[in-house]
Amino acid sequence: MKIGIYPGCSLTGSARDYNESVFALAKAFDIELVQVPDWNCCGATAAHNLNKELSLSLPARILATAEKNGLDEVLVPCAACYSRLAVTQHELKMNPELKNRIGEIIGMDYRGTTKLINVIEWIDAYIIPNLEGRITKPFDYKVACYYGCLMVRPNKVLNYDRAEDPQTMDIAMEKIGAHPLYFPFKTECCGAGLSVSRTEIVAKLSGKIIEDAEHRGADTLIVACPMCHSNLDMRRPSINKYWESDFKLPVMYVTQAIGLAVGLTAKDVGLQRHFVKVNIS
Amino acid sequence: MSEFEPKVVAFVCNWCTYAGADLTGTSRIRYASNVKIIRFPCTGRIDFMLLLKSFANGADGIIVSGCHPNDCHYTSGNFHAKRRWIMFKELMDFMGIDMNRITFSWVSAAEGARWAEVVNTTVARIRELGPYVSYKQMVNTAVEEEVTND
Amino acid sequence: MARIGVFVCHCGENISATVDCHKVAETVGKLKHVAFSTDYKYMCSDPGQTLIKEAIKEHNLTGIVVSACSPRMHEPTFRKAAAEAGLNPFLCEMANLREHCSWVHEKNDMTTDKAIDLVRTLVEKVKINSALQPIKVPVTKTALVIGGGIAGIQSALDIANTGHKVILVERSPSIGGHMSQLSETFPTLDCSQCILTPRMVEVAQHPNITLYTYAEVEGLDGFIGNFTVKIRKKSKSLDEKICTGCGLCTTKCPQKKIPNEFEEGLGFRPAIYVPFPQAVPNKPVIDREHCTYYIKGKCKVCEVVCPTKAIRFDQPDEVIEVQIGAIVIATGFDIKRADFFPEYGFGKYKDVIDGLQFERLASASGPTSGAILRPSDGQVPKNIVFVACAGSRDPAKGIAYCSKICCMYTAKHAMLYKHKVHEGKASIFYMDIRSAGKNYEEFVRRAIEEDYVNYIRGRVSTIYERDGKLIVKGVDTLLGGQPVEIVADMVVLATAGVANHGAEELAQRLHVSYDSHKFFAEAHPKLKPVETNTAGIFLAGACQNPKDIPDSVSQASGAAVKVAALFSQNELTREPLVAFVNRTAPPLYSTCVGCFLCQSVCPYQAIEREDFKTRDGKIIKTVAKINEGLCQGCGTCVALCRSKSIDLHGYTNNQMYTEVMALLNEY
Amino acid sequence: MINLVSRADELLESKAVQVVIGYEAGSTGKARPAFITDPSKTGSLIFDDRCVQNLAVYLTKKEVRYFGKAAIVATLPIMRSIMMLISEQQVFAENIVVLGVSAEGKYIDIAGIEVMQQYIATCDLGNPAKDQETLAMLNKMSTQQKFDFWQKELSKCIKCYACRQACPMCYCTRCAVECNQPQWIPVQSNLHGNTDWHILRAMHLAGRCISCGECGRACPVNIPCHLLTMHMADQVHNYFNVYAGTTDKMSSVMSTFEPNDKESFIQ
Repeated sequence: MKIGIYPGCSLTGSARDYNESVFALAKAFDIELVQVPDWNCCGATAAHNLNKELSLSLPARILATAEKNGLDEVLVPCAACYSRLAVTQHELKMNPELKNRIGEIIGMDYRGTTKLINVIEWIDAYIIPNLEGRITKPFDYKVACYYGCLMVRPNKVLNYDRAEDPQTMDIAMEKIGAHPLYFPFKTECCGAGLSVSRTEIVAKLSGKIIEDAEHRGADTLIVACPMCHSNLDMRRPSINKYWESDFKLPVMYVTQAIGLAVGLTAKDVGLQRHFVKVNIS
Repeated sequence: MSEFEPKVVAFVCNWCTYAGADLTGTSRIRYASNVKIIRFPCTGRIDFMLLLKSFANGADGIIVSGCHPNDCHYTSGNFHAKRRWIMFKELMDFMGIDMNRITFSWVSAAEGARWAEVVNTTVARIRELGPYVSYKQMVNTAVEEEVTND
Repeated sequence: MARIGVFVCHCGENISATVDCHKVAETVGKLKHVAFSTDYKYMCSDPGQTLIKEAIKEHNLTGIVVSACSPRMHEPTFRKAAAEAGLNPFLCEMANLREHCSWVHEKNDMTTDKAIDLVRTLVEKVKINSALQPIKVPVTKTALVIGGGIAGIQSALDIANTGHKVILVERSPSIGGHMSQLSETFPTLDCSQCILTPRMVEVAQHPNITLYTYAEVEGLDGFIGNFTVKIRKKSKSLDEKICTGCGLCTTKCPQKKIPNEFEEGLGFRPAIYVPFPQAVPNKPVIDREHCTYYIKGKCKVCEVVCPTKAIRFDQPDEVIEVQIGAIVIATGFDIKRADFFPEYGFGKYKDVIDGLQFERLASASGPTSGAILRPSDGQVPKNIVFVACAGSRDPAKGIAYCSKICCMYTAKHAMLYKHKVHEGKASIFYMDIRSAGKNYEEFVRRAIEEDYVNYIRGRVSTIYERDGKLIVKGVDTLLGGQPVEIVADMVVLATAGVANHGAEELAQRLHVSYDSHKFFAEAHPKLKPVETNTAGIFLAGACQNPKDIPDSVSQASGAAVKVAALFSQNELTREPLVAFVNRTAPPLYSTCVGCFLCQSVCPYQAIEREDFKTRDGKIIKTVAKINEGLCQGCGTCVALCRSKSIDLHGYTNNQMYTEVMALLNEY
Repeated sequence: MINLVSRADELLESKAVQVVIGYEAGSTGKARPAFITDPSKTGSLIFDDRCVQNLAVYLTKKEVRYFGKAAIVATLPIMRSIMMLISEQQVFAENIVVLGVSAEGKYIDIAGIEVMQQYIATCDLGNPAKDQETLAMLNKMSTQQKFDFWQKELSKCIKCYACRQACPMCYCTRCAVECNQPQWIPVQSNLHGNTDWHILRAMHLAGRCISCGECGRACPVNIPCHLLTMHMADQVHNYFNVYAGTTDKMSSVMSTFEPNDKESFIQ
């Protein structure tokens, strides 16, 4: 089984833990992940505010490269990259003129045939159906699944899950023995890109998410987006400072939780790289 | 030779464009007298063959006009007409018959001034294009052939 | 041999100022078959008309062309004059020399030439006009009203009071509709039941009204004045003639836990039930879906306790066919339920309710006897939030329109709450307050100024539960987009008004059009808001779009007048400008080959099938046939018909062709 | 071939049909239509590259109907013709058995209209590639060039109406061209009459042409008149995203509409 993967900048930098867990999980399930060769920046999150053509050309080049290399299906673990790629695919599909224009800009043949999947779709399609008999350590924890914004919106483009109340991650968690909590903050804003420029806003917004999850008795937050993870995990000291509290709730990637359930070690899935200590193994 | 005066036939529906042209009259807005109106109940009634007949019989230009979409007195006649004209135009373009000779428009019963404008721009355009010879030539050749055959 | 008369009108100087009328009359007079031609100052005047009439008689004219103003103005005048002189009115044509010629052109030879061309064209046309007879259609003077809500009730009563028979069909066990569920009504806060029930009783007792409850319209055939409707009377499992409506069965029925539709799920009812105490008719029906006997094969408690032995478990549905002349559709509307809103919890929070549920809570006859209590725990909510425009005006939810009634009923709800829970806090999130209506704005001001309802202009992004409270997150756009968070005990969503369930199927059965939201479509948005595109079928109330009670009642009365007008004559007379399918000698019968593409092009379902059969009944050929009662004469089928088998009286292929030829060719 | 023959055999033997319409080898080496009513003669049925004629045209012919229920050898264009004929109520589904032949010339079992519909849905419904190329070339010409091209072609027309006779969709008992009140189309085979006739034919086939190309093949003077109807088919798909002959439901493009049909020329 061979599937393309577009890592993007996060997975090679701040979200190495995510990257490690995705690859470890793939390996455990005999899936070969092939990097899109010579990949470039997806343009997130700045390009579409600056220059529309640029913001479409960057992802189009990635997609065209994947097409050229025969990668029919490409996994995009980073939610921001996924959003940019999917939006580009959608816009160019809807507007053939623009498609031709972008094709000229990137100087490549872009057809738009690549099937993009986010990490939850990937889990849904390739991991969950093959779970039987593989769970060595049921993930017996109360979890709050946090989807964020980029994976489910804009609903018109992605048409994935119920945008206001997504379920797929909760269902996946149930499959590995976890107890997903009723969690109304699952699609609330974490502060996203303001992480760099306005940390106090991130502290406020991400804090709310953590506070509610803790209040409901969660053992861990489950995420599938490097940006959400860094806001909830790396920014924890500033969150605690802003909220004058001491939130200890760990934040795990969905791939890490599944990895642990199927017997991978904490190190296999990169748990040691987290800022907030994860007392789950 | 006197200046070329285009012959323009207008096929209009009774409820919108005919009434709109009435309003042009009651508003005393002047327009070119080259156009002559034939009244139909609805644009849906207008047979494409009538357009061809007009060209064959010496029309230099044609106006086809009815109610705006959604305003049809019969609810959908103009929508059917629209499809018909889309296909007709495609065929004429494909056969090299000049569609600049025909103006398709929607003119409502309230658009008296617009009717004058549609007529005037059409007449001006046809004047510029000159007499429509292609179709007439075809008819003339036919007549000549018949004569020689006899 | 045609003998055509031409009458050129000067219209005072309106025409003669730019057109040389005398020259027109003279030139046209020389044309072949023109037996008489003259010009005159005012053709439409009495002497003018007399001139025409005398010429028709004197010259034995077979057709006339009155060359004057627009036919849209005076065609009826001159056709009537022709008829008075013994000439078939459809042998009179008008050339439009005023609006289309003299008023829009300069005075010169070209203008006069154009006038001549216009007259000449119609002379050629009128030569091949046929004498047409008006179409007469008999009228069955019984009306069908579909739907027994306030609109249907009003229409039925109004029609019945003009002395005509009415059949009122209602699909639920009682008439009354949504109005019977309401607690109080805006802007007067009078009790809904108090004003409605007398009307319901009047319907039941009216000698001209036949009421079929628990019945549905299954099919419709025919055309204006002559419909045949098929009505399915669902079995009530009960002999209504014997039942006294004592209600003993309903108290003894062991099945008691069926969500009560009338109470919007806030209460329960038994399997044999009367929907509400004031129901008309006040006799129970058995809900077979939930009745123990129908599910398990035994029980029959109701049969045992019934003092008159009225229960009939094996009673079948009955399908009846009735002849009617007109139909009023008054099937009402429905609302979106809370489970339509993912952001508000997909209906999973018990204390997030919709407007109709609130009506039942506030109603003195409701499940709480009028006390405002939380459905979850029966506590009085201290802090209540109303969300207006829940779904309405939200293209992302597929509902771009305004539901019209929510602004007013939300204000009413907040008021009712404040009147019952004096110390409570009521907030309303709204987009705009639309209170156009008599005393409506004053009503809203009262809610704000006298009952201290907290109006917040902004939308609610999400509602979630925490520690038994509902957290309502929204925005206050008047405070510069400041986020607002309210910890509420109860939330009422003013959900969008939508087409009633089954509206689309009914529209298809009745062959009337409906819009993209499945609301019934009116024939013209401004000038024919009560008519549908199908002649003889009218609309009343919220089946057309969400409406409040006064609007529904007004439209219902409007529809009733349309029906009464139709019933005021024994026969309908229609202009014979309708399509027809040609006939030829056997074995062809008609050049129509029966592809029936014309059927899909006809906006009026006027094209039917006609079979030609041998003597022993074998079908030789099936061709199209125009129903003259339905055809409106648009002629779209004529232009579509490939074999030229359909034609249109007044605008035949031959006439239109002749006009084109005459207009373009020299004379 | 075995399948086709044995199936035809079986149908005639069991009297499920009274005639099998297919192809047989003609005396000049071409394939010709065969109407087989005797089960012992089904062996003469052939199917190969020569079998291109659109046999559906016979389904509406009185002489063929006379036999009774028919089985018909059907390639994709024939199947689409049958769909059109059913949707226009000229042929009744219960009166016909389809002996399907795939693009590769293999027998395919078409057990009913739904199966046929599904099969058609899997096929490429555009014009044949060769014709599509010619269309593209013509479309590139200037208006005058196109006019000249067609005038030259149409001047050859002898008004024999073979194009009409060969077309399964031209089943009218009286064609509009025969209508003389009014005389829509000049009777003579001159340039004017010829042009009007071909315009009329193309308009009448708009949304109904299934791109079999039979009219062009039937033309004795080699006018590529199939390009006219194929161009219409192309444009119908372009504008309305519809291919003719994909459903047995009444669905003609010219007798239906969408309120948002796109055009750019109506002012």
